[in-house]
Amino acid sequence: MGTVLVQSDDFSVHKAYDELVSAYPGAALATFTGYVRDVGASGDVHQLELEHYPGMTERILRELGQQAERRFELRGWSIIHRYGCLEVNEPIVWVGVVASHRVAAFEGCQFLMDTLKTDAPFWKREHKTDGSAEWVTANDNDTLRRQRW
Amino acid sequence: MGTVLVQSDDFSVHKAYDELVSAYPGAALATFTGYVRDVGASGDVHQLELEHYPGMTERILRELGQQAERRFELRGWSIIHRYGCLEVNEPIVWVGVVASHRVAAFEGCQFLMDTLKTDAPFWKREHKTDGSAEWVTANDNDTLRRQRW
Amino acid sequence: MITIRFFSLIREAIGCKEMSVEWSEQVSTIAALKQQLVHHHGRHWAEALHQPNLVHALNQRVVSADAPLKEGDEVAFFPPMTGG
Amino acid sequence: MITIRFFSLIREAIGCKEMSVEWSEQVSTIAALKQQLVHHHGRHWAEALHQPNLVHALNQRVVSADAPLKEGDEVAFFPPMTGG
Repeated sequence: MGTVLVQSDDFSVHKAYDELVSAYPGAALATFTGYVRDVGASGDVHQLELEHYPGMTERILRELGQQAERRFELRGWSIIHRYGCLEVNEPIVWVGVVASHRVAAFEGCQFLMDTLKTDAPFWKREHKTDGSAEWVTANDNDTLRRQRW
Repeated sequence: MGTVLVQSDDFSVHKAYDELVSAYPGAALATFTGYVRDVGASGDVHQLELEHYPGMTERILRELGQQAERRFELRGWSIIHRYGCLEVNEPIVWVGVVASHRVAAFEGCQFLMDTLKTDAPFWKREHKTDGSAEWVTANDNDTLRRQRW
Repeated sequence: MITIRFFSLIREAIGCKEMSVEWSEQVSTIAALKQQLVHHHGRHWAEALHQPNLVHALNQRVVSADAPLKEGDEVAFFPPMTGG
Repeated sequence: MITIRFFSLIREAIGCKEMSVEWSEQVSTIAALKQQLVHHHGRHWAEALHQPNLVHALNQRVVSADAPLKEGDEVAFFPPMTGG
């Protein structure tokens, strides 16, 4: 069982974590949080803009979660991903995965991060300190990591 | 830079997380938490007892953290491991790892969990619901995972 | 009608976010729809829609260019995703 | 003096947590120390200390049985670790 949240508002990593733990106690829990970096693909970043495809995003994330659940025998999982304008140091994405054993928890969490990078319809644009903005281009390493699964 | 805590008291996963994030903002953060399961290696578990080798434990965990830091170019890491008598559903271990990119964060976190399992001098004894107690024996899979690194 | 949505770089290049076209035999696949859009609009559209790494979605699933279209479908064009 | 510590199953089997022995040429390696302990104590000690998967630590580092000992060293015997 899993939950997907796609939202522009900031979120509490702790609240998301507590919800997972209380639903699935006594297990192994792996999490990943990605934050906005001040140095992006194109240099100094002032703000990060995330465009998304409403509807498709939620559907893809839910499908990836269900795939992970079957494949790694997860007890529970949760994905939160933001869109809109994000400030440096704000969280972009949080993935939490609960399994009976640590290897499954780690693999489920990595699978979700690797697959959502290439499959969920989000597009990043970096707004730089000099006022210019640049779309981030897809990363070949991400594509390769996606293919491993 | 990392921190090691070896203690019998319960701890706050959120406090540990917040300390890492505030020290190393704008990055990728992977965490793992292991909880006491109600079904252990030998059946129904009532309590988990963890014996450790004071001094050696802290030293080994610090060395593993420093190895992970160099090998995966981590920005920061934190390991908390408990000893003594733990109740079902209580956290045993927490590892948090901060890196510039997600792959390094995941690998650093997994490296620490895989290596501390086999290298840090802790021994688990499961106290069962029927009043008996049994030492947990080392797991061959854990040894194999240790050797991958 | 077929609803067409454009995202990110593609949306910017053609200056359009969403449009509709009548379904007909001439737009019975995504590739055919692309041809018609390029034919009706200008050079910017050709450049944007002929990018080798263009991704096509049909009813919110990524598909290949030969995917058949029917009345009421939603099509989207966008560059490779960069979330996470 | 050499301090010797026992943990977990080993501690339980021999009923001893910590002890000290005088350093001498007869206990100049961990293997020799083990022999002496078995010699001075009984069957329980022999069974515990001759386990094939016994781990030896010297001054809080895991070492092999041929590690040399010197005055003031701390030696520990225990089964494979099961933390995490």
